[in-house]
Amino acid sequence: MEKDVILHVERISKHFGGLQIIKDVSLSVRKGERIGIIGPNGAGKTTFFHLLAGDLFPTGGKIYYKGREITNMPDFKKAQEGIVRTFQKNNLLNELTVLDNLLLVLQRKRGMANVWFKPRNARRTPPLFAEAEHLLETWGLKDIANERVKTLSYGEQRQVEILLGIAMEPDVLLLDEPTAGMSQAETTYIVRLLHQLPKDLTVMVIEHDLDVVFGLAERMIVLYDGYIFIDGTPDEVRGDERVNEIYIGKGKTVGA
Amino acid sequence: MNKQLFMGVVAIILLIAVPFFFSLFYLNLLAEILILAIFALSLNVLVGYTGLVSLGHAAFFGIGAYASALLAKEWSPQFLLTLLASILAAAAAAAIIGLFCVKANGFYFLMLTLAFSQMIYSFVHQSTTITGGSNGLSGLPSPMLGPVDLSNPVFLYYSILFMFVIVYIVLGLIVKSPFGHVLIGIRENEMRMKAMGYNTALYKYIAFMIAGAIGGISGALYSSLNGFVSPNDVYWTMSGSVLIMVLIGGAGTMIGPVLGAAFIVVLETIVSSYTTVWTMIIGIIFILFVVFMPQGLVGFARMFQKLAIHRLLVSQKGAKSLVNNEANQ
Amino acid sequence: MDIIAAQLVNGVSYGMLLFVITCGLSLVFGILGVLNLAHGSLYMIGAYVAYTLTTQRFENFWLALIIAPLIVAVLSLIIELILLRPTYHLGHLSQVLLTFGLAYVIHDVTSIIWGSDVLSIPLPPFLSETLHFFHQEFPAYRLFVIVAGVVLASCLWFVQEKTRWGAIIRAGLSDKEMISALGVNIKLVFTVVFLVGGYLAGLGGVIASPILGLYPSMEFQTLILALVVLVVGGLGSIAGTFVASLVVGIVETFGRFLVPELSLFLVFALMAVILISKPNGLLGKKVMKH
Amino acid sequence: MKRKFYCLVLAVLFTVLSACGNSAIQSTTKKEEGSSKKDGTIKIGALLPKSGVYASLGKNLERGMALYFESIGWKVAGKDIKLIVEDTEADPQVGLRKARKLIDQDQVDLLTGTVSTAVAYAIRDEVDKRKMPFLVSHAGGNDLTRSKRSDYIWRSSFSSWQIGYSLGQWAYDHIGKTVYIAAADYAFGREVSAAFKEAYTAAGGKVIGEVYPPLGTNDYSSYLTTIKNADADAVYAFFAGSDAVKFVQQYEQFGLKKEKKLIGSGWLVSEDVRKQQGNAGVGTIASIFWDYHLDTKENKAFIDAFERKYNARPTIEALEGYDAARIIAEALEAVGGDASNPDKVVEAISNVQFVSPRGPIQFDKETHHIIQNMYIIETNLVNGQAENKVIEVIEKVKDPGQ
Repeated sequence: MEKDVILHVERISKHFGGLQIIKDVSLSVRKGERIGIIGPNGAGKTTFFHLLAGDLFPTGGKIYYKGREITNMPDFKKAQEGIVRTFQKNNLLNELTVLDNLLLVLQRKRGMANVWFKPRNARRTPPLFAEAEHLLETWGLKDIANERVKTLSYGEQRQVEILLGIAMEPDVLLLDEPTAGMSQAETTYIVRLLHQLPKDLTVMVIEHDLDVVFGLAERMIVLYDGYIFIDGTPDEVRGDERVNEIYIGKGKTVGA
Repeated sequence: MNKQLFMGVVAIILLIAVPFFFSLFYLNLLAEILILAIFALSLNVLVGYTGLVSLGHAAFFGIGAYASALLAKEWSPQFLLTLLASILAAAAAAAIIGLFCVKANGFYFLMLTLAFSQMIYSFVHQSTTITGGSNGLSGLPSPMLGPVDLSNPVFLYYSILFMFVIVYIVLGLIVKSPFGHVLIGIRENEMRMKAMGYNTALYKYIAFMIAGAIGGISGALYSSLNGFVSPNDVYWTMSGSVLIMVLIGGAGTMIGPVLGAAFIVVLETIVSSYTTVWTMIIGIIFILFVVFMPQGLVGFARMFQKLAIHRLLVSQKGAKSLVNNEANQ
Repeated sequence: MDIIAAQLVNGVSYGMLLFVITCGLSLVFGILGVLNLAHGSLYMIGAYVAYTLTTQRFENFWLALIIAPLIVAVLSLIIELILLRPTYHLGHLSQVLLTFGLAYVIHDVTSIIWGSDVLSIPLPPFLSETLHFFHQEFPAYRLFVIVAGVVLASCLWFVQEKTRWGAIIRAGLSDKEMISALGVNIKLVFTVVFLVGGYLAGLGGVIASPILGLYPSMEFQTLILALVVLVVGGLGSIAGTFVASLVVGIVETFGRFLVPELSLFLVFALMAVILISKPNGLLGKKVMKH
Repeated sequence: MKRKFYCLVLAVLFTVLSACGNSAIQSTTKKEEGSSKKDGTIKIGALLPKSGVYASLGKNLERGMALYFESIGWKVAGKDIKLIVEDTEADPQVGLRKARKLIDQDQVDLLTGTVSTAVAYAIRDEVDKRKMPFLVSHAGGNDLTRSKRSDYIWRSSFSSWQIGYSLGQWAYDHIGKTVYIAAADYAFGREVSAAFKEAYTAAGGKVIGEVYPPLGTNDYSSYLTTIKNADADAVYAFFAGSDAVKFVQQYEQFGLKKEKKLIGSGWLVSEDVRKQQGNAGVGTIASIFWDYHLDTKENKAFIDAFERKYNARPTIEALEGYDAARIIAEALEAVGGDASNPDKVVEAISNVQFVSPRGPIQFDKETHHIIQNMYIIETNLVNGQAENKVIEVIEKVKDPGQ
C-alpha cells in the first residue's frame, strides 16, 4: 500500500435482502485528495458513505484507514478516528441552539465530555466557549449562534451541518450533497467555504450540482448501479459520453 | 443563576423550618413527598434528559427498599450502611438490566424495562421466606445514625431532607455539565451524537445506572421512613405513577419532578378523603396538561411568570431596568 | 400424551383469546402510530355493556355480541373526534399520554356506573356445555373463542390484503404523504381506523369477559397483557400479533403446566427474551432510519 | 429589593405559624395528654379500600358499620360518634399515610378496618408506637395476632388459620383421604392452605399436590388440566373475588366437578360471587365463620335490617363491619365514653362478648384474637339459585396464637 493512502477500500459489497446495492467497489484515497462522487439516483452513493462512516457494515470486502482495518468499526468510533460525514438531509439537534450543537462537538474533541460535576458555561469552561466563538466567527454564523436550529432557514441549517463536520477536525470528510436545496447565493457561499478547507484534509463529496463538484474535485468517481463506472479526472468524466447516457437513461440531465 | 441560588436557599430554609410549625402528619407527608421527589428526579434522568421512557423504574426503588429493609432486619439498622447497600444493590441491578435495555429504543425500551421490573416483582412476590411475599416485610427496626435513634420523625425528616438536597444538587450539576449535555443531545438526536463521535450506548448505559442508583436511594429512604416494604414498591403501577409525576411536573427540568411528586401525593392523600373518583381527577388534569401545558407544572409556572413580568412591564414605567437590576444582583 | 394434547388446545384457545383482545390495539398502532393506552378501557366498556345487555335488557348473548361493540365503536368515534383529531399536531407521544389520561377517567366512570362488584356474563346454553376429546373435557366456549379468533384474523387479513381500503391502510403504514397523494382524506382514514380499533376492543371485551370476568381494574390487567402480545409480535403487524398471541398463549399454558411456580414470571421473561434476541419483535418491521 | 421582600414574608410566616402550636417538634418532644376532645364527639377512623380490586369489600364493611351505628343513633355513652373513612387502595404505603392522617390530623380515638393484611402489617408499628387502639375488622394474616401482636391491636374478624384448619378434620372424615390444593398465590392463600394441610394431614389425609396460580390469573385451564389428571379425591381451593368466579366456573367447565369434590374457604362461594358463578358452585363444601343462611334470630335480625336499608344481601364483610361497630360501641360504653386512655379502651374491648349474627363471640385475651364458631357450609340448588346451607358447626374455634 502506498504511504500517503489514507483510505483504502477493497472490494466491498452490500446486500439488503436479495438486493445488492454496492457491488465489489475498490478504491484508494490519498491524503488531501478532493474526490467528487456522482451518479444517478439509486446508484448507491449514500449507501457507500454509510459503509465508510460505519452507519452500515459491508456484507463483503474490507476497509482500511491509515493502514488499519476498520471494516466493522462502529460509527462513533470512526468519527472519533477522523472519518466524519455530513448528512444528506439536515440531521441536527433541532431543539438546541447552534452554539450548543457546536459545543457538543468541541467538548468531545477537547476531552471534556466526561466532566460530570462542573457546569458547562462561559464562566466555568471558558476555552470551549472561546473556541466555539472563534469558529462561529470564522464561518460567519455568529449572528445565529443563539438561535435554536429548528428556527433557522434550510440553508442556514445546511451551513451548520457542514460546520459541525469541520469542527470535528476530521482527516476524511464525507459531504453528502452539501448544497442540496440551497439558493444560488448560499451555494456560492458554501463552495467558497469548502475551498478554504485545509489542504491536507481529505474530502469526498456527493453532489448533484455538477458545477459545484467539478469546481471542487480533482478526481471524479461515477457510481452506477452499485459499482464504479468511471474513476478519473474531471475532464475525463466530462468528456465521457456514457456519463450523459446514464443520467439521461435515468431520466435526468447533467446539470452542467 | 444567583437568583436561582437564592430561591434554593429560601426553599431549604422553609423546609428546615417545617417541623417547627406543622403537625406530624404534614411532616410525614412532606418526608414522603421528598422521597418520591428523589425517585421522580432519578427517573427524570432517563425520561427528561436522555429521552428514554421507562416503565420499570420501580425495580430500582423496590430493590433499594428491600435491600435496606433486609439489611436493617438481619444485620444492622445503621442508616448510612443501609443507604449505601441500597445504592450498590440498585446500581448493580441497573448495570445488569441496562445491558439489555439500552440497546432498545422508544416503545421497545419501555416494554423491556417493564418486563424486567415485573420479573423482579414476581421474584419478590414469590420468595416469601426472604421478602415476606405479598405481605412484605414489616416491623423493621428504626434506623440509627451512629448512636442516634432516628425513630423520632423529626430527625428522620431532616435526614431525608439532607439526602434530597444532596441528590438535587448532584443531579443539578450533572445535567448542566458537559456530560449532561451529551444526554440531552442523545434525547434530541441519537444518530447525530454518534456522528459526532459519541458512544451513545455507553452514555445511555451510564444514565441508566445513575437513575437506578438514585432510585435505590429513594427506596431505602422509603423503607426507613415507613418501617416496612411491600411488593407494591416493585409493581408496575409504582413505575406508572412516578412516570406521571415526572410528566405532570415537567420532564427535562429539575424542579418539575419535585412539583409532580408533591402534586400527586397531595392529590392522592387530600382529595381522596373527599371523593372516591380521584383517579378521574388525575386523568382529567393529565389530559388538560397534555393538551394545554405540554411542559407540565413547570411550563405553567413559566407561563405565569412571563405573564406577570409582561404585566409589570406594561404597567410600570422603568420597570425594565428594575427587572434587569434584580437579575444582576 | 393426552394431557399434552389437552394443554395444547388450552394454549391455542388462550392464545386466540389474547388475539381477540389485542388485534384492535395492533391495528390502531400500526396505522395511526398512536399507542392507544385506553384500549383496555374500551375493552372494559364493551364487557360491561354486554353485561348490562345480557342480564338486564335482552338476556341474549348474541345480541350483546352485535350491539356492545357497536356502542364502543361510537364511543371511540367520539373520542377520536373530540380528543385525538384536534391534537394530531402535538405528536404521537402526547397522544399516547392523552389516551392514558382517558383510561384513568374511564376507570372511575365505569365504577360509578357499574359499581365495584365482581360480575360475570351468562352464556347461552349450548356454549356453556362441555365437549369431550383426547379423553379430556373442554368448555364449548373455548372452542368458540378459537373460532372467533380465526375468523377475526381472516377478516383482518382479507381487508388488509384484498380490498381498496386495505391498500390505503398499507400505504398509510409506510408513507402518510402517499395516502394524501392518492386523493384520500387522511383524516377520514384515521377516524375510520380508530373506530374499527374501538369496535375490535369492544368485541374483545364481549368475547373475553365470559372467561376473564368483570372486576374493578380489569382494564389495566388487560392492557398490560395486550401490550405484551403486541410487542412480542412486533409493532404494526397484524400477522405478528396473531403469531405472538399463539406463542404467548402456548408458552404460558405449558409454563403453568410444567413450572407453575413461575407463572407470574414467565410471560415477562418470554417478552424480554424475544425483545433481546429480536429487538423488533417476531414479525415487526425493521425500522430503517435513513 | 425582592430579596428583602422574601425575607419579610418568611419572617411573618414563621411568627404566624409558630402561634399555631401542635407542631411536629412539640408533639414528638412532649408527651401527649390524650387526644380526647372537649366537644363530646368520639371519632372512629376506618381504613378501607374504596378504589381498586377490593373496593366492594370496603364498601360492605362501611355499610355494616353504618348499619350498627345507625341502630344506636350514632351515639354512645351520650357522645356523638363520628366515622371517618379513608381510602387505602389496599396499598400499604397509602394505608400508612392515611393512618397517620387519621391519627395526627383527625385525632381519631380509635382505628378499625383494613381489608388487606399487608396494610395492617404496614401500620402495625405506627399504631403500637402511638398507642392507638386498633380493631382489625377484616385482614386475616396470622401474624397480626401472633408474632406481630400489639397491646393495642385486637381482631374481631378471623385468622387465616381458623379458616383453613377448621375444614381439615371434617374433610378427612367426610370427603376423602387425598386432596389437591389450589390457592391464589399470596400470603392469605398460602396461609389458609397451610392451615388446612396441617389439620388434614394430622387427621391422616394426604396432599397429592399443590399449585398456586398468581392472584388475578386469567385462565385456569392449564392448572385444571394438571389437577384433573392427578389422582386425588377432592380439591381444596382458596380463591376470592373475581378469581373465585373464574376458578369455580372453569372447574365445572373443564369437567372436574363430576370427578373431584371442590372444597375450600367460604370465599369460594360467598354472597358476592355465588350469583356470578351461575350454578357452577353447587356442591361445593366450604368452611367459614358466617353465612347468610345461618339460622339464628340474631342473624335474621341483622339480615332484615341490612336488606331494608341497602336493598341488597349483606356479605360477610358487612357482618364484619357490623360486629366491629358493635364491639367498639360496647367497649366505649364500658369506659363511659371516655376514650382518652387507650389502655382502658383496649381493656374494655377485650371484655366485650355477645351473641353476634355469626354466633357467640369473645376475645382471647392471650392472643387478642376472636374466639368464634366455624361453620361447614354446602352449596345447594334452591329454586334454581345456588344457596349455601350450614351442615356442621365447629364451636369456639380459638387461634393457637403461635
